Amino acid sequence: MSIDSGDTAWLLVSTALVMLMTPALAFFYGGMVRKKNLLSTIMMSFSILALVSLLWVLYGYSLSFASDRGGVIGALEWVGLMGVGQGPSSVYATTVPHLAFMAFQATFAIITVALWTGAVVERIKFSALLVFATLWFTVVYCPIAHWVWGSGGWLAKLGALDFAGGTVVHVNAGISALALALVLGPRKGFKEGETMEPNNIPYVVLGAALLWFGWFGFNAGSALTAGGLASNAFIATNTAAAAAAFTWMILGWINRRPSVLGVATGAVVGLVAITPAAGFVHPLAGIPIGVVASILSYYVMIWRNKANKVDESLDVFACHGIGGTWGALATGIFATAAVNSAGSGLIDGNARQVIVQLAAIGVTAVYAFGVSWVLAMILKATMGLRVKDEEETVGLDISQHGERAYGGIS
Amino acid sequence: MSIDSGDTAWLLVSTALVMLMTPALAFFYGGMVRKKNLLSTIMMSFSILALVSLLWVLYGYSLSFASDRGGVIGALEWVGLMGVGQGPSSVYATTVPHLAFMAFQATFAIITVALWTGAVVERIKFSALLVFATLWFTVVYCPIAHWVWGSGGWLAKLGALDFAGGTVVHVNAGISALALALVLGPRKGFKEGETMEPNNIPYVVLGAALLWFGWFGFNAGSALTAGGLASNAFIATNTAAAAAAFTWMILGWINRRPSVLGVATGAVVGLVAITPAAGFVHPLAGIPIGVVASILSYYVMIWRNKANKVDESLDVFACHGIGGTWGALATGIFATAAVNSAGSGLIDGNARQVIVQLAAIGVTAVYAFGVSWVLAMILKATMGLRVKDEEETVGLDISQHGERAYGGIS
Amino acid sequence: MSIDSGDTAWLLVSTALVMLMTPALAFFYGGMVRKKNLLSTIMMSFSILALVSLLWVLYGYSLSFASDRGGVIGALEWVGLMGVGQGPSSVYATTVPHLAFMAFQATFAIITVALWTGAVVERIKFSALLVFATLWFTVVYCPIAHWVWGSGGWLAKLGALDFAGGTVVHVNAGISALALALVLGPRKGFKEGETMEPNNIPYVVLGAALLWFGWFGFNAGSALTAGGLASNAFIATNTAAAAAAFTWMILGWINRRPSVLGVATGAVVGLVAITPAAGFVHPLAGIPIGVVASILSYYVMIWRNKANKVDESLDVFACHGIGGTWGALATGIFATAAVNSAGSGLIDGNARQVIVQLAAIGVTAVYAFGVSWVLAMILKATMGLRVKDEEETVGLDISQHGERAYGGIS
Amino acid sequence: MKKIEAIIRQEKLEAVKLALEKKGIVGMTVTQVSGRGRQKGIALQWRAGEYRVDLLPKVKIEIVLGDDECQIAIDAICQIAKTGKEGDGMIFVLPVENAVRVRTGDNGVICGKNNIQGKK
Amino acid sequence: MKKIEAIIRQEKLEAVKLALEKKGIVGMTVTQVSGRGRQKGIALQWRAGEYRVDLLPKVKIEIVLGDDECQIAIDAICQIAKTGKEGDGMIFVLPVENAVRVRTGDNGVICGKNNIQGKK
Amino acid sequence: MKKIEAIIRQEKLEAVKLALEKKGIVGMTVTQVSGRGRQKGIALQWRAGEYRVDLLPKVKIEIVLGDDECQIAIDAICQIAKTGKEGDGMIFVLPVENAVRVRTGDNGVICGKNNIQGKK
Ligand SMILES: Nc1ncnc2c1ncn2[C@@H]1O[C@H](COP(=O)(O)OP(=O)(O)O)[C@@H](O)[C@H]1O
Ligand SMILES: Nc1ncnc2c1ncn2[C@@H]1O[C@H](COP(=O)(O)OP(=O)(O)O)[C@@H](O)[C@H]1O
Ligand SMILES: Nc1ncnc2c1ncn2[C@@H]1O[C@H](COP(=O)(O)OP(=O)(O)O)[C@@H](O)[C@H]1O
Repeated sequence: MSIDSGDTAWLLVSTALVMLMTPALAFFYGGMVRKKNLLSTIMMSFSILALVSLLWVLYGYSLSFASDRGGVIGALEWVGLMGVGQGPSSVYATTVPHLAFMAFQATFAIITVALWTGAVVERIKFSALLVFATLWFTVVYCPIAHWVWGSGGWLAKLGALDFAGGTVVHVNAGISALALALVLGPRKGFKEGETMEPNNIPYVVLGAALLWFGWFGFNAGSALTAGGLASNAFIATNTAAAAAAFTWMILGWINRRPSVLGVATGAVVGLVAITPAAGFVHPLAGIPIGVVASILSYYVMIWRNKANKVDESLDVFACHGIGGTWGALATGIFATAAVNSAGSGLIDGNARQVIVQLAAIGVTAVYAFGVSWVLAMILKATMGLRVKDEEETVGLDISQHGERAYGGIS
Repeated sequence: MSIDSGDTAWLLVSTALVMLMTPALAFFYGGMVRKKNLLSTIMMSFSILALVSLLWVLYGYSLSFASDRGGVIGALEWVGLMGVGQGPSSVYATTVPHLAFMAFQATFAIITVALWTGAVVERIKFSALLVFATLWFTVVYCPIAHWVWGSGGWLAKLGALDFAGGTVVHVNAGISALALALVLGPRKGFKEGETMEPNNIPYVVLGAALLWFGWFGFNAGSALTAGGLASNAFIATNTAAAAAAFTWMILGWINRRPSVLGVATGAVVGLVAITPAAGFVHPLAGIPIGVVASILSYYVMIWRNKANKVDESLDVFACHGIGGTWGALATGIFATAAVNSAGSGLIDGNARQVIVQLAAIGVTAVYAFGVSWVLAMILKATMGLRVKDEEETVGLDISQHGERAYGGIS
Repeated sequence: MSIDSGDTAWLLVSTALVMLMTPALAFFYGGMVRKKNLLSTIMMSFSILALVSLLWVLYGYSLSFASDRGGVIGALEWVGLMGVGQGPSSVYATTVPHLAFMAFQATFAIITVALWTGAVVERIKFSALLVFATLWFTVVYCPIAHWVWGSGGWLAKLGALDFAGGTVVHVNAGISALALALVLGPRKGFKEGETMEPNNIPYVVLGAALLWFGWFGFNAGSALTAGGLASNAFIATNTAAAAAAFTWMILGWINRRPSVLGVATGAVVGLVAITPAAGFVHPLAGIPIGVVASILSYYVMIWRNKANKVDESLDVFACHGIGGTWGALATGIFATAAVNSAGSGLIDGNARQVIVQLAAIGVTAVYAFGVSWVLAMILKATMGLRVKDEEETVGLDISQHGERAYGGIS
Repeated sequence: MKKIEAIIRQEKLEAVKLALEKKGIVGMTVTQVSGRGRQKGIALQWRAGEYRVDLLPKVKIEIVLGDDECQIAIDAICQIAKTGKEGDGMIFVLPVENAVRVRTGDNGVICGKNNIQGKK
Repeated sequence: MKKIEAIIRQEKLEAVKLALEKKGIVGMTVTQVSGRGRQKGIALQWRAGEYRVDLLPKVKIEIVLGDDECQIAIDAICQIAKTGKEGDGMIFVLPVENAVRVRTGDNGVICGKNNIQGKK
Repeated sequence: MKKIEAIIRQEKLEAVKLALEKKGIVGMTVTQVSGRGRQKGIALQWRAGEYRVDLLPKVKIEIVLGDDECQIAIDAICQIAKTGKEGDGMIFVLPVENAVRVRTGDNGVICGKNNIQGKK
């Protein structure tokens, strides 16, 4: 097929939008830590943006999308973007330049790696973060992306539906975050219930707003064309975000107050949950998907805080793990051929889809958890994962980066 | 007609841009209040983004745009997006998916509701805000949107020109803000001339910058196609914003100093004024439109401050009411068939257009003011509009949301 | 040719993206100065956005792009946008409305003028800044833009390659910054080595992130169509930014710590360097281009700081002057007809291109430096360039704008 | 001369300032502080659930004044800053040995008095 | 009555607060300050190269307490806030002539004692 | 021992710090404060028109030093911090009963002297 300028315009814009999500995440996360770790938290996302941008063009795209090897991984023919040109690919997004499709996918890899940093803030050694990110990207992200989205990937062949990354991005990042947090251990003072107040809630809102904005590229861009399907995904996305934000606000209100941190969190959880479904479900299905996502995530968070066992600091698991799992499952429920001929779910009478979705979630979760845990253990035993006690007390901004967020006398 | 991918790409992007304007407004307004109300002010816009996103898909779009009932309101056939699909509408934006047009319009409804919150910051009860927003959206916004933009709306039939929302959005929000502020009463300390210093001017600039950015979607997106008309609206928008910002700077300079708060305000006022005109006037008409808008708005603000009668706190009336009125009028003056065959104004020798514009402004203003006032009075008498004195003193962040913007010891 | 809606959508979006870069720059620069000059620094970019937006539609576009006069300047037939309409130009970007091309170019002029403000922060008189900006725009920017991009411009005819502004934007702004800083003199305390700590590094990151985001419009938009070339430029841009950010991080690490300020700076330097090359080189060429840019810029900065001779405060020269020079040169090296038939460089065996590039750099640098220096001297002798000593001590926010960034008791 | 250090609720600052001004006490230095006393902190909202903060924002007003003005100031502050709920704050009185006005170099400036005179 | 002004490392605040609480000393006022002493500043990273900052963020804890409690507090602070490296901080003791509780208007409140009693 | 509390213009901090350093006075604690005195506030720009702020940002320098160093410090500060316009600030001198260095636990540290010795 030949290149369509409208589709290309839309995909390039979507790529830019998704790329913006990683700095957005930097502020979303950065606002929630203590001031002494603000820059360090921002740095995690920002340095991963640089790192994974490079890894992706060097070999990640090839591992994820090049010709299939046994359903589990891509071959190496697209290493260094060899053969990835200005003409369209014959397999993916056939109306846009292959380079555009590749760039769009790059932004997904980047943000997925950045997502789990929320679990390790305020204590991980920066060098260990970068090494772990590189390894995790290579042996966790690329294979799973291939399984679900690669031509010939085994989960794709099984019929798993994942429009924009419920399993590949969110379940994957959420569950890996948990594994990493377990190995890394809690922050000093966590067990003792020390107050760890968010340093800047406006930054959290700024981050959430830019994430919401960028998510239109994430989900509606995943249609890969500028037409009805993208429009459907667009409005489903917005509806789910709104429903989840509103629900979270109400939950907070019931318990005490409608909080800003709550709406911002709810919005993100809704966006997570609609991600796998956006191009398969009716826009109004965004409402139940968003509402349930918020309820689940809210109570998991409450429970996690009460249990006080694992310091999964910024609740990547509760937001992305739970939200992504529910979203992937909900795709199996609400998908309808009326929206996208590529998928029918329970409401179309196809109960099998629910099973397939559960399988995809389960496989992703087990693989991601297992490999992340092993990787983390190896790093812990070799280079060490944590900063020194003293460095943690002083804060990572000074100890890891020799900087502080705000200059001048305080 | 069939779907054009370029037009669709442009409309989806525009929708994302306009959606970003509501969080942008959160920062624009948030920066101008006192620190103890920063989160509360942000929360108003953000929660309205969630609320109106839902109301719109549930019934708002149908009330505004579905088949006409007597020129005053839309029917209910599009409730819950029934019949709003991936194909184009036969009436609106016939080259893009109906869903895309619907989504684009959603963002207008959202921001219009958020706009008047600037008048009630620092003292309104959050629950009352949400109830008022719901009612106002239903009985003020939807009808007026139908009159002007709905197929068969009576102001449309009268020939009123409103490219992107001079009356529907700005006059409407500005005048409603006034009514609501009158009923709500001034902030404690307002009459006594207590200093209410803006807590964060960089946030105001951030908000203004993102508003400016998003406004390209607002105005140029309103062309509904990606071509000459959108380009014309785009540059007219930028020119008016620039002219108004520059003018406001000079006005401030004449009186004392060129202030940052002033340029930011001026830019927004210019954007307001060009909104109804952008797709009807020559780009250079943006200069007189912007310059006059700033002058009018500046002196109304000075006068409002001096009179010290009504605490329309962030001058929604002076910015949007006055700016929108002037813009709607200016459309009647500067519209030319050379730009858009759909409209001719005074400079084309069509003096009648000015009268029509005045009528549209007048009707909108009277209706919006009246209904807003009645709604506000009802809420005041029933659930109450204001927080308790003590809560106001402590600040709405703590009292309404149980949060504070910046954690840690101060 | 007729208008392509996809190309138009892409160009309009790109225009919006580039326009956002100027406020982004406001935050990037604003975060690096001392708190007492934060607003003043933001104001420089923001007021230039307003000013140059007007100058461009009034006469700048005509001087830069209208019919050639002797290779050195454009004629006046497009003054006030006369003849610049909704149809395509016959010379430039023939698939989009002429107005869209004009608007896109406007954003380049704006940001180029804003770029050099980084050299004069914390001491320039605001009135002098505006006058200098107006003059510089007229006699430096417009001619150089014509030489390189105007149809008939003499550097274009010479065969100089500059995809999106390596010479026109970056060498030009960087070298002019140097001249202006020399005439203006250092900030009080600079020679004495007084600590001038950045007041807000998160703002620097926010600015860098939005710059990165906007730069996709800058470089990929410069393809002027939405297709393979834009996609190539897009990914080359991202790759260079990533490579340079990563390199700068490593350089900082080698010397002491991987710093946030460093990655943000590196990203911008990489974006600068890829600008002239993005549409001529293979995406992977972004890696050497980015890496070398960071190394050069890093050491120039170190040397500039050590020498302590000229207070080119925010290192516009080291970032844009050096980055742009290297980028323009690298274009001569890495350009290949395999990517864009319009240019072949050293790797295609065309050594001449390197010479041409050097010539273009040299000419631009000499002209920009000379004229900027003369203009600055004239202003210094007439209206004066600097604020009074006392005003500088108090800070420009209060002394020039009568404002302070953060209200309330401190 | 004495120095009064009054630690009060933030939101009372404006009113206290006014009340003192009425008594002729204009000069003062104000600092944002965080305090803990009887009031055992407050609960704030986290994303889900809440957390306690035990150091609450307060405002410290420092006033140097003549011995005879001391009680007037204390009374004025107590009256205005009082809500009757825990967290109203404390006033401490410290001895001051000397006060110098930077602008003039005058020693032993009696600050309170000066304030009163300054209020013409 | 005395006022203790302890200027310590920011990161020690939590621990010191706890240690004092154990001794029954609850009331305190905390301020963010910047200080310079033996510790001659630290180097921070600029974009390339670094710069020195000589005023470092510290935390000032002010506690008004009874004469007899003074040493207890000093000892507790010294023990906890000490790292042995330069920059650990200083404790100053100043005389206090009076203390008034705003909520009750009580004069001569002995703050430390009150704290201890308040800790039931 | 005495404690000097000098409230001066923000922009004079750097110069004062330097001047004191030359006299051998290095240790100090600096706080951002807001003050009101003779200088009756300043006018700032609102969007249109202006508003007055009567608490202006100042800097408070606290220095504990030996009795004999007190006058030296006061003179140095007065000389440097003076502009001659209202708002230059005040210096207060308070008695200090004890000073303890956290790092060593040393009592009765004479801070000023120590500073001088520390300046080798
Ligand atoms: N012993 C003390 N030393 C220093 N500051 C104190 C002391 N006790 C109380 N404060 C300050 O006074 C503020 C109010 O005290 P609190 O006991 O909460 O008020 P109340 O006595 O009205 O209950 C505290 O937040 C703290 O800043
Ligand atoms: N003479 C002094 N007057 C006031 N504050 C002081 C004085 N000396 C030290 N300080 C404060 O104590 C802090 C720690 O002092 P420093 O000398 O660095 O500690 P150490 O004695 O452990 O080396 C300083 O940052 C400053 O805030
Ligand atoms: N009586 C006072 N008690 C405490 N602080 C004071 C007093 N008088 C002045 N100050 C502080 O000194 C600062 C400068 O005082 P001001 O009267 O403006 O200076 P000047 O005497 O040079 O006119 C004030 O902003 C305030 O912080």
